[in-house]
Amino acid sequence: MLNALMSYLGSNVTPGEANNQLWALIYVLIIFAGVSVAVVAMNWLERKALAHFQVRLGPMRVGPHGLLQPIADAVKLLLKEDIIPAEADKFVFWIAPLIGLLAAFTVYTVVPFGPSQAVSDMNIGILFMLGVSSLAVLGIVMAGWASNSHYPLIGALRSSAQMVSYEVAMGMAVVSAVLMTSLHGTGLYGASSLSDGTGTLSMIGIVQAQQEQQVWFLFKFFPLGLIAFVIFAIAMVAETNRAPFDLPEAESELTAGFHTEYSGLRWSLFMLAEYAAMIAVSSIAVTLWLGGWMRPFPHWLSGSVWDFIFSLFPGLTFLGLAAIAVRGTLRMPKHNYFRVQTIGLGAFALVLGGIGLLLLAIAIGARASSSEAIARAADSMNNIYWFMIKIAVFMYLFIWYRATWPRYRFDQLMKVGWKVMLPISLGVLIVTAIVGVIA
Amino acid sequence: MNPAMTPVATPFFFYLLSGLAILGGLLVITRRNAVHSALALIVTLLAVAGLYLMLYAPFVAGVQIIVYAGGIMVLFLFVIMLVNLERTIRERQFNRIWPVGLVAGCALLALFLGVYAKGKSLFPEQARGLAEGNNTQQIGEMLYGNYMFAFEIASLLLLVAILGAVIMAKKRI
Amino acid sequence: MVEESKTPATPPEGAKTGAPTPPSGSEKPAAEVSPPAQPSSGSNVAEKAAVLATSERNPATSPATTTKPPAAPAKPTGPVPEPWTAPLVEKYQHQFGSGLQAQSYLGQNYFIVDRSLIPNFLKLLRDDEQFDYCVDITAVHYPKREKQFDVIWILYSFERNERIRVKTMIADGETLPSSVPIWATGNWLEREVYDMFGIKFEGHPDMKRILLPEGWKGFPLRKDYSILQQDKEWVQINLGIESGQ
Amino acid sequence: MNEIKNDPAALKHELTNLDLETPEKPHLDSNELIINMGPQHPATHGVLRVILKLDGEKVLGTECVIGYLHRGVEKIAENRTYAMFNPYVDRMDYVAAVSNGLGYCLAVEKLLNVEAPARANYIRVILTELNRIASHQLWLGTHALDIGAMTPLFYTFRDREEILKIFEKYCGARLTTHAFRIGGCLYETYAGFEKEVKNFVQFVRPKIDEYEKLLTTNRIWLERTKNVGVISAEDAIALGVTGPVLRASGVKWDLRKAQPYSGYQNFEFEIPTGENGDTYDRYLVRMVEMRQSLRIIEQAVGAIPEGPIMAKVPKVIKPPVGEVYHSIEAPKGELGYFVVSDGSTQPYRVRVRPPSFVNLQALDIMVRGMLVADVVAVIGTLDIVLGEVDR
Repeated sequence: MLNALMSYLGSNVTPGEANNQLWALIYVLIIFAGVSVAVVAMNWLERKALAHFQVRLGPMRVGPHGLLQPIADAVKLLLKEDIIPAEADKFVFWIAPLIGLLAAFTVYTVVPFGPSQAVSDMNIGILFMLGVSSLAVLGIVMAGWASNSHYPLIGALRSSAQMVSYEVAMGMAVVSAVLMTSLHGTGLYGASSLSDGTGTLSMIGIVQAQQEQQVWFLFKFFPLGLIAFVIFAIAMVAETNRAPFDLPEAESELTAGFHTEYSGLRWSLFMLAEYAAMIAVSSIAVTLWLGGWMRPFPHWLSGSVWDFIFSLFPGLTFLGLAAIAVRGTLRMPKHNYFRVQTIGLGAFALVLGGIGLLLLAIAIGARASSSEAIARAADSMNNIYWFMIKIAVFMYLFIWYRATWPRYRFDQLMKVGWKVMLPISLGVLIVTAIVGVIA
Repeated sequence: MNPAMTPVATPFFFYLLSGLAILGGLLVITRRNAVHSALALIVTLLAVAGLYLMLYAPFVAGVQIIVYAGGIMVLFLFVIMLVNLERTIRERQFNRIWPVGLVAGCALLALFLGVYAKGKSLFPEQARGLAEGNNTQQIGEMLYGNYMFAFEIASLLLLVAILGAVIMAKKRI
Repeated sequence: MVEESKTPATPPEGAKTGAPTPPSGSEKPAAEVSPPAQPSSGSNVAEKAAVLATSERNPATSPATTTKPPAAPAKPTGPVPEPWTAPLVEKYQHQFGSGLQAQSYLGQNYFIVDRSLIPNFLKLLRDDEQFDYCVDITAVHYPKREKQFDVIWILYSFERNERIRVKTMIADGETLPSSVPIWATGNWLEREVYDMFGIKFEGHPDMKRILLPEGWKGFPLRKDYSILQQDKEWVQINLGIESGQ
Repeated sequence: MNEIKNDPAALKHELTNLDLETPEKPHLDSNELIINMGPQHPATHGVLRVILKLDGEKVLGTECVIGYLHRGVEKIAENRTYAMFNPYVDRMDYVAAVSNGLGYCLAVEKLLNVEAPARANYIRVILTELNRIASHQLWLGTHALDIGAMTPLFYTFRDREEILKIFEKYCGARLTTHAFRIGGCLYETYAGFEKEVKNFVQFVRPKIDEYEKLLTTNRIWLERTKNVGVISAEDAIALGVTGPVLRASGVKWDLRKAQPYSGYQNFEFEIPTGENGDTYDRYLVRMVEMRQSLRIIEQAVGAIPEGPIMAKVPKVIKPPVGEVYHSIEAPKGELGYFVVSDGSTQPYRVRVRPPSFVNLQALDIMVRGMLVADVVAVIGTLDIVLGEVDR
């Protein structure tokens, strides 16, 4: 057992490839825990950011600045009574959220946090991700059907129609990105001397292709990459029923859409699935267009000095967060009612500061000492950090959309999906192919 | 065979997946509730996708999941929900022709037994090359290489089908 | 036919919250200096006019009918509705003759019209006189009078920026032709008049109650419907509470 | 025996005028679907029940069932003295209580043939216009929320708070203010009233630009409001619709200009009108109205004359026998009072002509052929308050 554990440490291949089930299991557990923590953090961030958009404070009472609010919510949802409607279809009602969750979490087996930091590197990575994310529709449709009442059924039909139609546009955009992995073009764009290597569907392969070509696909074949990225960015918002496309849970018409009849833990499973799907879909976007775990400007500002500077970023971010927490503790009113909260926030600041220092130490250690272990640790730290920061940017976008946009009406939503997004994504696909071969 | 392709505890997974597939198939025909049978069908399809993976055809497995589980089954569920089931149940069931069904079933069974008895000799030798590494590429080359013409005709056929559906739906709106 | 014995002033019974029958005769303000022969309006109105006229001529006498001791000094007599003369009035005066009177009170002009003129007079006002906006249709209940209800149309013309009222008097149980074909806004307004007073309008697309529940018995805004009264039976059936309150 | 009756049979009975043969049990096959929106529904601004007859998403017909909030205000009026009835009036359109009070006081003053002094008129104009802005702000917040934009709600309610503070300082109440009395105003303006109102005007003007920046050129807002709930000028006049809804259909008519009351003639302000009477035009008209109200307030606050704030009105109000109809331009439309007096201390009959009640009647025409999501948007744009609809 132990040597299986240690033997893998040296290899720079994903556990799946190295056929090491133990490490694959460990990775799966890490990802499960990581995504759940991310969902909790996302829940808090969404409420706080939305509040500050809307000139209010957001949760302040549970824990310092509402930090314990997500935990309080989770406990509340666990304790809440789990009602199953009278003539509901028990079995389907029970399995629907599980399918939603299954679809949301299996996507993470292929998400490349780093060259070797992924559960397994399937050579059909992106295809697998799209396939599994299309399973989520089944969960929603079944939830709507099992609740056995008008509103959830209409909500379910609407959201599944929406997801199916935006999946098409999403697929086209993804294909145009995959095309870029192999086609380098010869004339105007074809700067690199790489031969027309065979493209790849595997996520890690795609990022490595971007590394080799020293360009993010966002900027490759200039306008095309950008257009495909924009199409994907809009489609992914519609895919997860968020912000301007959150019609199925439009409070004002259909009460709460397909999960009206759910309550308690079952309802929280749906919420978990929604947030997990959001993170999964933005990780696809990051991998395909924003160069996955690559640090920004790897080739313009190349060289070990720049590498070192960029490797300080993780530490500095955590120290920045710690500074914000410290400022929060200092500004906490002196009344002894707030004493517990100040202590709590102070401890949280310490933890953040500790992590920051640790990451700084790793970065400096990798620079100074030449021991291979620390260098690998620094590398994986950087990779994971840059990947997470890019996903964080997408998460913030999701919240920003929710604060500013009103909601699309259902027919407009479908019109945009079929009459605007699909033609453009088809066009981008065709032009990318042509440009790749000729230009 | 490069190490990456050493099968992963195949016998256990094989029996598990095929068992699931058979169980799902049985459930499809025995369940009274249409949605339950649709669910069972999804389980079967996913089990078959698992089998493809074990045959080192990940691309086919991926397509199986997308096309069947993600696409067609959603259609099935849509139809089951939108079509008013109470009325269909009241309509006349024409299952008095079960003897014909039985005969067809036995013929199929005989075919399977025949194949099982003959064993490997039925299949041409070279088909068994394992295509793990570049399964996607191989399919791509074949599909767009020497079977290009057939592929185009199939897509034309699909186009006709879609147009037919739209016209039928259009008439009513 | 005009003079009629003075109706005995009804003593104000019991607590104020009791049935609020109006303390003195109906307030019909149609007191002209020389009461023209009112063919249709009830005798009570004329009697009212006579009483006011007398009190007008010699303000010194205390307000006539209330039996309360005349504690308050003789109130300076309020404004009195004068006849309203305008080209519009002339035109219809000779066209409808006795069935129509035009008066103005405090600068607000109104017609008092016989019940028979109703549908086409209003149509005339809308088509020829551009009174294209029917502000309101309402009613007032005078239990003492022989023709108990005043039904009032308040009309407004955008071009002439002028507002007039058309009033007609109908007895209890009589119906009126609906003015929905003339102004679409009449639909809900007439439904409310029916809901509150029980005056039905023929030709109304959907003559049923609008504010009160469907099976409610009784018309609240009639004077004989006390403020605490409720349709106990409906309440028991639908809300299942025994007491009215 | 008293379970809530929403089984289809009762529903069918109720839908007599929708001329539909309701299927024995409404279920989800291809033909029509009857959906009950309300009376308890987040988007119906109070207890309004709209029965929607749908073909899929398209609305074929609607029927409004109202009366859930009917308190019999007109019956109460006949059992209260003139002054005692004043606070009841605020409870009708609780969002624009000051305008209700103004309308009632003006009607009774006309009956008494009494004119409020100049100072009282100026105070009345300032408070009524502040109330108009508050009412429009509340409308914008809830209307945008119905269509999905969450943020304007918090902006508008934060700014509306300033107005409510001024009301509270002036007459002690924020919402149902009972600020005016028959004959003028009871309370003198508190010290610093003019300064605070001036500060408010400076504070709110850029805020209105903020709302506009958020919504006016917002693509999805345009898509959800353009050509939604269209009503032509002729239909609007025929249906007796008044206020911003009528002006958005192109009819340039505002009672403050057409028949000025309580001193409106000595302020200049424009009347905004729209062209095609859709939800977007109504939104634009109300935004311009807010700015015009600010202009009026600025002019009024600068020139409040000295002098008494209460006309000579007897302690016990006993108007002479007679009947009077007087109406004002409330934020929602023409709010009229038809007061009949029989010479006693209690009104013989008070008829209130509520703008929301009449405007709501236009819902059916505006929504036919639209989708369910638009019904919500149109109810929002009509700016109805159920307290006033049911009285």
